[in-house]
Amino acid sequence: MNKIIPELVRNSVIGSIKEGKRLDGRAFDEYRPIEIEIGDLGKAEGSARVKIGNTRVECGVKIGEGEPYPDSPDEGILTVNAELVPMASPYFQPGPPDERAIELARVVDRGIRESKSIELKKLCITPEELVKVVYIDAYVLDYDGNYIDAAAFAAVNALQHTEIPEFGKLPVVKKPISNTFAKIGDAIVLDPSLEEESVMDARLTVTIEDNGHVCAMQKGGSGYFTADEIKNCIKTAKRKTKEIRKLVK
Amino acid sequence: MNKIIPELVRNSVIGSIKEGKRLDGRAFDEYRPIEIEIGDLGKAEGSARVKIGNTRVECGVKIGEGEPYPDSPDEGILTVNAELVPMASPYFQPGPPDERAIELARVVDRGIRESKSIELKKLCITPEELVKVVYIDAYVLDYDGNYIDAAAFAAVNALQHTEIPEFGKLPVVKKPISNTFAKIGDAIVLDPSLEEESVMDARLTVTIEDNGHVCAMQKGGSGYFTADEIKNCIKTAKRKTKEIRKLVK
Amino acid sequence: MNKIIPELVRNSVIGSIKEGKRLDGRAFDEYRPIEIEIGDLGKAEGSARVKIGNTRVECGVKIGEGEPYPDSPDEGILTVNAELVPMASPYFQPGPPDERAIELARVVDRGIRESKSIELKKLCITPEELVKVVYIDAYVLDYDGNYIDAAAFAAVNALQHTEIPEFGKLPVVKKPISNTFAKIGDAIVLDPSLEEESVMDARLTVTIEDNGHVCAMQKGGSGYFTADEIKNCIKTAKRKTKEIRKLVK
Amino acid sequence: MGKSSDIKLITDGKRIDGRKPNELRPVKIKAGVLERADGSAYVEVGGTHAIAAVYGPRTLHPRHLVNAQKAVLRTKYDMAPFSVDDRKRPGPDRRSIEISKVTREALEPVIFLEQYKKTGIDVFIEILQSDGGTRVAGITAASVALADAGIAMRDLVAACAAGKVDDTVVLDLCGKEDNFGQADMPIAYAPNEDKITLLQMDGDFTEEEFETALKYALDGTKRIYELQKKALKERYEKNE
Amino acid sequence: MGKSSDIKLITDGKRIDGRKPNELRPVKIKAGVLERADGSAYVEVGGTHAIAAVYGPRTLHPRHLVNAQKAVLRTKYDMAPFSVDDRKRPGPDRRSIEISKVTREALEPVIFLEQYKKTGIDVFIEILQSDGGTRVAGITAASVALADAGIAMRDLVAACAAGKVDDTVVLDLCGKEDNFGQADMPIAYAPNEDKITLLQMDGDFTEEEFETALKYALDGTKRIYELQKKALKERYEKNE
Amino acid sequence: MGKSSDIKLITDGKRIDGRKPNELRPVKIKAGVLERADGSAYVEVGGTHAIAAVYGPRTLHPRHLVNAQKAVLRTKYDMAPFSVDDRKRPGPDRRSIEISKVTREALEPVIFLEQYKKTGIDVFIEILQSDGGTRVAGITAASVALADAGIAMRDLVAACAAGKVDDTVVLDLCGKEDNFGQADMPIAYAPNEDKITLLQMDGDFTEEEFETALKYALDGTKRIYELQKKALKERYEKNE
Repeated sequence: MNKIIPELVRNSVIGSIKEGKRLDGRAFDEYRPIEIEIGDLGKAEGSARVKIGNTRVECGVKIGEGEPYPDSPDEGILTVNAELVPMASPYFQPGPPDERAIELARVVDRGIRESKSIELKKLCITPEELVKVVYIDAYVLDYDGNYIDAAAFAAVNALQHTEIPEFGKLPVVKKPISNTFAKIGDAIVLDPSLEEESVMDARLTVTIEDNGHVCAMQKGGSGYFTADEIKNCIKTAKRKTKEIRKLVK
Repeated sequence: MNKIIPELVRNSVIGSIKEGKRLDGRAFDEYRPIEIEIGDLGKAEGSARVKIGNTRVECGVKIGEGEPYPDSPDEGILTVNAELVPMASPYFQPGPPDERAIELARVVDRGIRESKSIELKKLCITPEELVKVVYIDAYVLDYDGNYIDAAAFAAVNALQHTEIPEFGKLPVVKKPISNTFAKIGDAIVLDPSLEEESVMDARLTVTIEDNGHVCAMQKGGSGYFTADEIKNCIKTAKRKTKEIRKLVK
Repeated sequence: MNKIIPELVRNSVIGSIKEGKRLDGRAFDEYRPIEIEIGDLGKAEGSARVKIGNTRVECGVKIGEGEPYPDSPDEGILTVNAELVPMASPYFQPGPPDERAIELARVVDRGIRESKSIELKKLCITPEELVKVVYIDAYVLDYDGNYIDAAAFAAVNALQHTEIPEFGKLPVVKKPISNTFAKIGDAIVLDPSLEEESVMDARLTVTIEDNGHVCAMQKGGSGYFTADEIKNCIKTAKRKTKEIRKLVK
Repeated sequence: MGKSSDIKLITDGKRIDGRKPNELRPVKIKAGVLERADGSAYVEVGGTHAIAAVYGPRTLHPRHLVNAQKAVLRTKYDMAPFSVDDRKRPGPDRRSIEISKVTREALEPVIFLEQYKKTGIDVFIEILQSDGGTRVAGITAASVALADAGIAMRDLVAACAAGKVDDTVVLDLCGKEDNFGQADMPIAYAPNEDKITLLQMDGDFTEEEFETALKYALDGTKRIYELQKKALKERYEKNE
Repeated sequence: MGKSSDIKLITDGKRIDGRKPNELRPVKIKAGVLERADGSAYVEVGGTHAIAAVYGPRTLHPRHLVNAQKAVLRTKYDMAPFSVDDRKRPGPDRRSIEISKVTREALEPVIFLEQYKKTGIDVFIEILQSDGGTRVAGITAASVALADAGIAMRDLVAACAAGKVDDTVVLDLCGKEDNFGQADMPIAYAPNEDKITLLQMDGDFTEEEFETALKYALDGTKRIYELQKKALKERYEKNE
Repeated sequence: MGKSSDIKLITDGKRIDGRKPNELRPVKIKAGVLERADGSAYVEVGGTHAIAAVYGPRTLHPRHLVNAQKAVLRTKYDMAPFSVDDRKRPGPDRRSIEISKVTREALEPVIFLEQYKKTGIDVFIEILQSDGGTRVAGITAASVALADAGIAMRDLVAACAAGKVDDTVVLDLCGKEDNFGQADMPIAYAPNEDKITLLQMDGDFTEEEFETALKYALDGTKRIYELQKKALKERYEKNE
């Protein structure tokens, strides 16, 4: 009944990685299968479901209106929220977003915001008074490792298909792709599974823009990276991103 | 010191009901004595105290002003809140309203709202801009069973006597009466006492309008009802409501 | 590691007081050394650091704008907040202000407000619409007894040096001085140390205006005072206040 | 109920989406849709999409909630922010707290809680899209998810609503009918046990209208019940 | 204190409600007004209506609060939303948290807490109508409720305020005097023990004004004390 | 990052505060600045002022957090309301919750947590004034405070940021550079252990720019590391 990772599995993961193999047979820089389903525009102005392996995220985009921030009076507002809903994992609890969910939201936010993915100036209705507000909500419904990339990718896909009533398509010009690595011992693997996350020392997310530039990074976990490890992750991310970006629907 | 219902009392209640009798001698469709005291309009624009047996509810009506809801721009706003204050029972805890208090507020709200008891259109000052807001707060101060009917009846009485300064009488045109039944074994009793509630399988509240129509219902508790039981409750409620409505001050 | 007051120290404090002496050698009506440092007006419009013995409070004044209260449409708004930050003591917990922090804020607030220290009418920009808001935030960073006087004194000092951009000096005309006494057995001592607070029966704060009038008082703690004790505290406070007020920078 | 409006909800005996009064919207039910949960189900009723997951029986925290006589059932109903017209702020509001309560009370009568003493059973319901009848879709999904989790049950609970629009009693109100109609009555029913485990109602019913609505609703739940059983059968066949 | 205003609060030596400076408003005290609580009392001081209830000594949750040497007293002061001019949002605000604290500290000195080791005693105060002096009315009620609950006490605590309006020291300020006056000083006092257990003050007092106000307040509490004892006597007689 | 603006941040190779690209602002570090805490430190980096305090190893509450294998490190980063241009509401917001998390993860790799089984170590960081780089100043201070508290550590962690303004890679962004620049990358580094324990980045970096920025940042942390050691040395000398 209980799916908490047993010690045995943890040891297998580590042993396998030491021998240069992942338990599920993937190469160190290989993603699990990725499925994308674009929402049929029910109540959300845009939505997408992304599965990476068994990890599943539903992302909905809602458009509202509001007053712009004083320091960007002619720009629309972007708001990203993420929920690790308790149905997704026995490790998630009901209640307001905890530090993990907040970190997730902020990492997804930075990828979209820093790549200037959305042309926020086009969302200004009346400067200093009224602008469009883009709410991105990522719901992690099933958690089997690497919710960051699943949520970020769901957001990118949902934004591509967001239609604002009496306004038109949301002006989206970039597809920032987040790539999350786990460091296990001396090895670094892309797209960690739940079992791999349970034994990883540290985590690194590298978000790459369409032009190959880095637009966001985030280290997580109680371990560390060396400078060379980070440089290698960036190189791998730049390479993998090209494949992943093609999957955007 | 501790008034938690002992097992012995619970067995007596059940045994007695099986023999067709209630511990306090009431008929199955009989209310406990009902006392109503109309507030003297101190700070509240309207208020009433209702006691059903030893259960006591103070209900105050305050009138404020605010922006109307976008989907009813020419109507005043009705807001019902209920508090199961910790002085009323060792079972009530300090803190924000729990699911019981929220259910209570929402059941009272539905009776008043769905019977169109208050003519909300008359509370519009400037459409889309400013309307009167009717705040109904029901405080359960002493809990001896059936706070729903006590709170609903206190609200109906308080509304009857609500005067808005520089405006006149609150336009109240209906007196919805809530009737709460408890199912204990195969029997169904009206206005359950605390002892009866402690052994009941399920609860049904039926709110009846002045014209005898049903305007709200709510099943509660871990048990169930059959279709025939519900139909009988409605018939009883329609009958009893006529008596109770006459008590409105 | 743990600096919780041991029983031995508590007994020493009490024994010493009985013999007419304080553990640190002070007279009963003597403050510990007081240090004041005026902030260099970084982000805060005014700020001061006050140390009374080892108790340290940072107080910052921020100026904002907002709508005036309906019952004082031509006056600026004064808001005092205090935080007993967990770095200051093992007794302070993270989280929203508890009853001690709220009491502290309200006692500091009353001293400033009731002495009419700030000329709030001069902070009105447009009556009924826009006024200056004075936010005083007192952060207790190191707690070694008597945070009330330290916070109140830090606020008085910070206000003296508050400059509002494009407006000028904050109009401050009074320096209310708070004097906190601890009752230990039959003795009453001024400016209690942490050790003295740990054994005190009750606490009395007397805030004295520039003209020698009392503008605020607050009794705290599970003990009591007699009428004569309170009268004596006021006399002492009036006398000591003259010294303390001279220290204001 | 009943924002007054000029919207005509019944024309020539047909409802705004073309249905007859006693007709359900298209219903899809799928069991076992999540990997992590012990049991799960997805339910679509027209434009209303609900997903339910079950964890348990499992150790219950905090410990003071433990009941030595039976399992403690906990339910959480939640609407995704993007499931409604105007974005809903995440987190429980008064409505969802009430619905979580009545949902729990709709499921308790059919679970053999006494078989799982001292444990907790958690039911989580997420509404991904809302077009009327979300609480009943959630209960229908939760019931299948409980069965999918292997929790012993007396019967499945099927749920749907009946109501009144344009003075006509109708089954399974869609969002517009809910907003502009005259009455709404969600019902949960365990057909084999003949137990009505959820009943709420708001609006305006004569006694006769109520009885018709109750008949419609019980009839509707029976049709949903068959789809629940079919979904579980498909799930078991797939697992073999 | 002291919204500046043109309101004249004293005319020809009489206050706005006709009282002399050293006069209390009409005071009613009744013990034993609630069925469920272990002890209760109702207090009216003019337009201020307070009700207090006591539970305990009883088992204390959570357990880490338990004190092996004495009972833990907890107090909660609350104003009903309809007790004030502008509806108050339910739930504790900063003012009521402070009042709950000073109320607890006003009652602790007279309760034999050491007789009820490891237990909790809970005092709940609800202000049903507010016209000045709600905290002192609440303390007066709480003290009677504690006695009604049979809690062992050294003495009753009686509470009332003195203050200053139009440069005159007065007893027991009503709401208007509180809003437009110059000083307010709530006091709680145990007359037999000669203990001042609550003292707060805000406004402007010379040392002499303070001493007059203190005299007025102590005098007022003694009158209230007699009414407290009378209420308890009536309660016991009724119970016999 | 990158509010678009006409502000020129680099003129003739000099930054707005006159620094060269690879230059730190003036840094002051002092260990042992608080009496009550077990360890403490104060750090000034230009106009950014941070103070850190450490309590522990100590008993951990609530008990269910206790780890039998090692100490539990808890960190709380907080900005004083008066530390920023527009007053910040007290209490944690999403930003400070994230920073508290990455701060903890920046310190964990260098503490011998396994030497303090079943205990808690609490690190509190207060930002008293903010002018860019508050999280790195906080980590630098926390690391010194941990050493001051006598917590066994593999190495000190020093932290600073590098970024990009006006297409130039720069070290240690001040507030204006942070607001109007093109990239910001806070780094925490344990030089003796060669461990990068914090890395965040937002903005726009080519791979080459990233590598330059990383070099700058690691270089900056090494200079700060020397000042941390100096501060601890002064502290120990003073204590002797």
